[in-house]
Amino acid sequence: MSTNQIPVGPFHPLLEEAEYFNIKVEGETVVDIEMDIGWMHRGHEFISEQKTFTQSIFLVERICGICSTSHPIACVHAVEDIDNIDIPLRARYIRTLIGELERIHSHLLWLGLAGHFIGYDTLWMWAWKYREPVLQMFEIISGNRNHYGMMRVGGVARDVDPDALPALLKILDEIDAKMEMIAKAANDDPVLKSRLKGVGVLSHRDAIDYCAVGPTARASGVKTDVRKDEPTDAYDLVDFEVIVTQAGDVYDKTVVRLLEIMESSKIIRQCLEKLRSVSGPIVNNVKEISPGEGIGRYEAPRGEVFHYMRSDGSNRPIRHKVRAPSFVNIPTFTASCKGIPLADALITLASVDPCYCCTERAIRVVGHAEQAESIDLLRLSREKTERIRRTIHGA
Amino acid sequence: MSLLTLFYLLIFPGLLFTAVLGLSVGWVDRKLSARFQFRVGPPFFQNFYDFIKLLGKETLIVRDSVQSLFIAAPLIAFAALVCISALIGVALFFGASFIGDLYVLMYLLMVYSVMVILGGSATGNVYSSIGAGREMKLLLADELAFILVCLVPIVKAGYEIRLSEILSAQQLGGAFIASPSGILAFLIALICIQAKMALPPFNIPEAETEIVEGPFMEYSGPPLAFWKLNHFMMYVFYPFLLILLFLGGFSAGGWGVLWFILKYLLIVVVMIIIKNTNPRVRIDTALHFFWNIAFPVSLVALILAVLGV
Amino acid sequence: MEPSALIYFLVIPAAVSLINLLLPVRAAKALTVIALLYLLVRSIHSLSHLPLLSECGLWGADRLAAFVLLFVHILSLVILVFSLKGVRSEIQRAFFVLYPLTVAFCNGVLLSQHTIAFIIFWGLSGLSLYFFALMGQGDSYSQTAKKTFIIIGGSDVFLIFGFILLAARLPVKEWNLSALQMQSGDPLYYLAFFSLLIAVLAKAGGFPLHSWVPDFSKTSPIESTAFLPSSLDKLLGIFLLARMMTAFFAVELIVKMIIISIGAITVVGAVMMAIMQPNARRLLGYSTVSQVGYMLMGVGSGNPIAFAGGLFHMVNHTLYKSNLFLSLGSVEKQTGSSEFRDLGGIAKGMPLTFLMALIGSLAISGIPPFSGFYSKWMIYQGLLEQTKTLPAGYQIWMLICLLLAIFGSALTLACFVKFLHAVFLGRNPGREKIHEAPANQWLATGIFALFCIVFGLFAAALPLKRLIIPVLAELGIAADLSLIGYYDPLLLTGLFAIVFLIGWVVYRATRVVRYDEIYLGGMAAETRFRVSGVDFYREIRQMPLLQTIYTAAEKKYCDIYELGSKGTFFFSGILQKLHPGLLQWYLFYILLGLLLLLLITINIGG
Amino acid sequence: MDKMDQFIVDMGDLIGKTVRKKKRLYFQVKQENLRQVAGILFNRMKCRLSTATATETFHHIEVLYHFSHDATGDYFCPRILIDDKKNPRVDSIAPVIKGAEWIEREMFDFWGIDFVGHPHLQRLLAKDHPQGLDQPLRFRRDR
Amino acid sequence: MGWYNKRLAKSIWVFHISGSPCNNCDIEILDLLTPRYDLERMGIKLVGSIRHADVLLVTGIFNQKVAPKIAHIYKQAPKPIFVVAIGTCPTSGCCFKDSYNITAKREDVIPIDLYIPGCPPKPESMIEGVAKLVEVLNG
Repeated sequence: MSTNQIPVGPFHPLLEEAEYFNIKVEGETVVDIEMDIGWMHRGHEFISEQKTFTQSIFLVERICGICSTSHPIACVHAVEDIDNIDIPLRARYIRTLIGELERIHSHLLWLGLAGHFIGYDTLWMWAWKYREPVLQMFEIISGNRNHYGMMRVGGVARDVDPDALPALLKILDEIDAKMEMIAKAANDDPVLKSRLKGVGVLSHRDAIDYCAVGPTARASGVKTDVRKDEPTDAYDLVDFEVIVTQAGDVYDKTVVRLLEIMESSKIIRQCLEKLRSVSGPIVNNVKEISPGEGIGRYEAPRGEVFHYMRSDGSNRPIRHKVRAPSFVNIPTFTASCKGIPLADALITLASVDPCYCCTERAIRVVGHAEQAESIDLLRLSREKTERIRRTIHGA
Repeated sequence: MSLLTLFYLLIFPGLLFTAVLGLSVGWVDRKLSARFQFRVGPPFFQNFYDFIKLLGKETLIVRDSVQSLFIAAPLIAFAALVCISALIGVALFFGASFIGDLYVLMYLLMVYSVMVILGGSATGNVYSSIGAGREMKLLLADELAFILVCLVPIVKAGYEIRLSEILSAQQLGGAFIASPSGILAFLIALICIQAKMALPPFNIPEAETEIVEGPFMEYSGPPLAFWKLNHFMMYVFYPFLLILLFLGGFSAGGWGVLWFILKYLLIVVVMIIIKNTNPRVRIDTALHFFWNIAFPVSLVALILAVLGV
Repeated sequence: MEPSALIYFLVIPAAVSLINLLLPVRAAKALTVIALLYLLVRSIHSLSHLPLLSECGLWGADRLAAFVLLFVHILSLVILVFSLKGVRSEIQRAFFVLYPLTVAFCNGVLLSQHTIAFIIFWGLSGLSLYFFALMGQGDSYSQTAKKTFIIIGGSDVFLIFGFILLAARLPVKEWNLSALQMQSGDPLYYLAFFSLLIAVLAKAGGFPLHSWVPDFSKTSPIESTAFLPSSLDKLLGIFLLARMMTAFFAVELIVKMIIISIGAITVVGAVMMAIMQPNARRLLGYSTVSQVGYMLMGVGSGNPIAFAGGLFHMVNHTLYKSNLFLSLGSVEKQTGSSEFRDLGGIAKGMPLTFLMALIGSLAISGIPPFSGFYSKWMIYQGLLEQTKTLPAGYQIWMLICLLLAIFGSALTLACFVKFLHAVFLGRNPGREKIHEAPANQWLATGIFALFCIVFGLFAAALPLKRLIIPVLAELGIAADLSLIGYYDPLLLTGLFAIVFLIGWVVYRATRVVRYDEIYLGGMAAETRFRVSGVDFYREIRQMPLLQTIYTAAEKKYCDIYELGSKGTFFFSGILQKLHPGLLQWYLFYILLGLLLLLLITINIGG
Repeated sequence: MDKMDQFIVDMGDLIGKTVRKKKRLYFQVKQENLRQVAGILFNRMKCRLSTATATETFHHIEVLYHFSHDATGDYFCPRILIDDKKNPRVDSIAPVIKGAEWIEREMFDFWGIDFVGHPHLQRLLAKDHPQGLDQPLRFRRDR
Repeated sequence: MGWYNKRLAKSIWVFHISGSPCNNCDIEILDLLTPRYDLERMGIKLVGSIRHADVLLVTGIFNQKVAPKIAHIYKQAPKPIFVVAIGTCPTSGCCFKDSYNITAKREDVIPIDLYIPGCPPKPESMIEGVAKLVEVLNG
């Protein structure tokens, strides 16, 4: 037996994003996996020092293009948590609507890519064909296919045009029919099943130990869903179920996602219905944020997005921490990839729907120091003056 | 070597015919696949454009590789495939063959795999090496069943290992596919060919999302053009071989030509359908399938053939 | 030629061996080369000037013997050229003493017409294996030597037994080999046949008596491996089998089928072991065993084409397998290892050796137009011819054997793809620059490679027409071997070359070359990213049924020697219990023995 | 008495100053008690470690752990204050919770906090970084 | 080369490099291949190995860790090779332009032939960009 090392990445067709895995194999059996991330790390420090709360929402939207509304939602939740700000009912429905639409588009995207990864291009094309109407709905609602710019502290930025509701419902009906077909096709295909069943199993214990979230955890029988655990927005007003399966293999992860699409469509339908009747403002004007700290979270398609904000009473946060779902899901590879063939390991890598853009965001919005006493401020300003003076004289 | 031989080799069933037909059928493949996926698909001349474009690109050679082997591998495979195509074509269209030509074919067909493996591993790339290993394992997997299904027509033709004998036996007693053993063998042969051409679900050696096109990943420019051409040429002679062994071959008179084209297209379309409705399997699944399922079935076909059923 | 002139084939090498004891090593090398060159010329000469067998007494040669004799000398000369440089200095003297002596013993086997002489030389040639094994390296070479000696020596007992049975059946007491004969239907027929077959299998390395070959290959000096188990022992073993099939016995169908089946099992079983080996020498050793299967199938089938194919394959095998062993020897002498995990990427440094090994590998895998394909093709063709005439049950049996044989060559290909990849291609595991082998070494492998090509391209015109068909004619099994309308390698190669040239011209006309390092998705091409080829076929090994078989094989359940030694311990345990130390027991044993002797005498006499 | 009150009572001396908000509980923990508290939260109360946040203030570097109690949606946030800003050191909780490995590695990477007892503490995002990002999220007075 | 460029314009094989984007452009690139836009009808194909590529599609701001790899991979591509930068990030740096981890000038890393701005650019504008490239190739 001799161990060989296979580099996967930074530019590998499996990974849309630049990532690097060093996979150690015997023959084709994976014995160990080393992960090296940071290729997508952008870091936002200097520009963020000038960002206000509103601007940071624009920023977090660009953490990741796929969950580009989960981060803003979690972010505004965090700000709202500082001051316990309430939002209007109509805004709550709109937020939920956008969030669930994103879930459908993200899960379909993953399904297609998973098909591509296991060499089933037809599945890829089909899934993405039916993803287009979702994007169309986004375009009708927000005017953009991907970055929607819908969130505001205290509500949403844009109203849904009441005239567009019938059109949206029609598209939704269309999607529903196709979803059932795809779910059936994916469920009934014996070859697909044989390729995915029992592959890359993440045990229940490992899912808890690695603190996995989202479909990755739910496929392993861990019932965790922010939408139910801490219902914000309209989630306590709509009826839906949390999908949990037990096996923890790639097939179960697929099933969880497929069923979640159905649930999401159910939620969207309810939201659209409510939007007909519920009227009123879409945003509460928030004047200022008092000092304090807040935690905001949201169930993104990949799992819990976590934002932590600390305010000192100015219009800028002094600390903004983001934890994306992939950040805790990716380490589970060490548990789920060992001892399986290379071909399986690679689909397992894709099965948590990893999003490295999220993982490596490291957004930290830093303003001034917390509880800075006057003496500190004085010192700081003196230091700054000194620095400027030095620069001038040095030049 | 007479002029006629050269004509056979270079023009009609050989080089020119195979290449042009192969690239065109390659278009059928791409177009049909696109239609399966609700897409429009490429224009008819796309494969020709691709080929010509690749000829004009730079050839990158890995500095530490065995360069001569790296360059020669696609050309040798090309030559071997043209020879195979000429052999099959001459037997199919002109009824000319020699004793034991099916053995020669079987072994020549291995040349393609050998060249894929040697060309790939000449570079020392890890992906190519893994791809080479997979190519060999896949060859081992399908070879066992493929030999058996090739023996079936031989047995049915009265233990004559000669393509023209197999043809004439079918012209006398009807196509072999009309018997139970024939139809079993034909089905297995179809799947074996899917594996031999490394089409999905058996595109394991060149799995793009796993090992980055495997043995072909280091190729660029003209050598890559030849690999692409090689791949498309296989679309020509494998169906021809199947027609020859099981479907009664070719007759020029009357509706014969049309009938032949129909048979050919039928096989190609079935292959494309299989290709587009299956995910890629793992190499151990492929081994399991061919050794534990296809092999016993084809053994049954052979026994039936010996018993005259 | 006078029959007595044949004695030179014995006397000269034996004398050279004695003189080599005293001479300085350089002179000994020179002397051996000259002597073998002379003998080669003589053996070529003897092809066309055979003495009439009827005139021969103790020494004689028919065409078969002369044919084998020729290749014995070709092989021993070329391998000697290889051995001129690079044999370890501490064993050099012993090597050059033993080398001509072994040639003498082999010649003795081929040329003796007297049964006792045959047996003696046969045994002596086995003994020289033991001495070569003792020159080995590694921690287990003495064990290997013991194992080899016991298996070969043990099979000699069967040889003697078989010959005694044969001789006992003669109406007149006669020890001349050519007189030995046995008809089917004889009560001792099977006993005699299979006794001799055991000797053949042990010598040639067929299943189930093969297990000494891989071990011998692993530890012994590589020149001796190329010299004995892969070439001379094959020649001798198959020579005896051919004699058995044509002269000693009138072979029954069922016996033929058994030999063919043993052949088929040997082909597939041994090569399945070969593809898993992590060591190049053991891989070649197992593949040597596997190739014996084809010869058994060819010669054992008795069909003229297959018989000719079997003989042809025997010759081809000795040529390309010696080539491969010697190429590996060159590699080993340059790099100091034969473990796959230490090798890789040395084709760049040793292009000539790589070319020879490539030709050898393609030939052994039966890739047309190299020599291995032609002989395999003949064997298959012959077997299929034979199948026509059989009843249905036998037909299926035969077809399955045929299937195993063809599949075996795909496995052989797999085996040598691994060999080529792991040794020559792939990536260098970070060792320093490797230099090409010395001229004598690649010259030797080159000669063998040339044989592979020539015997492939001109198979019908040269070896078959000149050498093998006359042999068959003399053995009296000649059929229509005109080979018209058969596969024509020359034409095929011509066509192939034309198309290749066209492709080459297109490539040359359009190419723009740039050199670059390996593309690994953006990572630098470090040497740690390599696939060593050790676990190339791990997936096959992990298949449910095969896994048990491999595990069993690795625990040596298939190794007759290990089984035997276990059995011996078992029986010696029983024997110990049978020694109670009481007089009446011993008296009883003596009585029992006498009774047995009496029975045997009565049976043979009657 | 709800879960949070119960928790405060149960912990007794182990925790320091507590701040309670709706569904959120922030409390200070002494360094030496961190592993024990984390163990209680993770193993006994079945909380999930969401993440941990490091923040630099003028006096301290503080590390705030976020434990989510999924059944009720409550958050338990132990806070560690590190006085030594030159060589910040904290006990690692990775031996207790596997999922904390990457979280701690990230803080090591960006803040230079040394997590004592971490199984393989190495840089996470800036591993093999050509410019070697040097704790970019710490205060840089010269920037 | 005019003759050859016309051939090239009919068969563009693209390789996709992501240099620290937010992922959106990459998704939209893949979207181009799927049924609604189907770039295969223009002979455009996504390939897995850089050795087969004619056009490199780059996205993102190229952080300092990935920039050397992008430069390396550009050298490994067979000439003639064209680079199309997609999105606002490679064009201007978008909202990340003051990050500590960004390469100041993308052109120093890899010579870019064509920019398609947008955050993310709509598929239609990407197709237009490709059409412009084809136009240039056709002369």
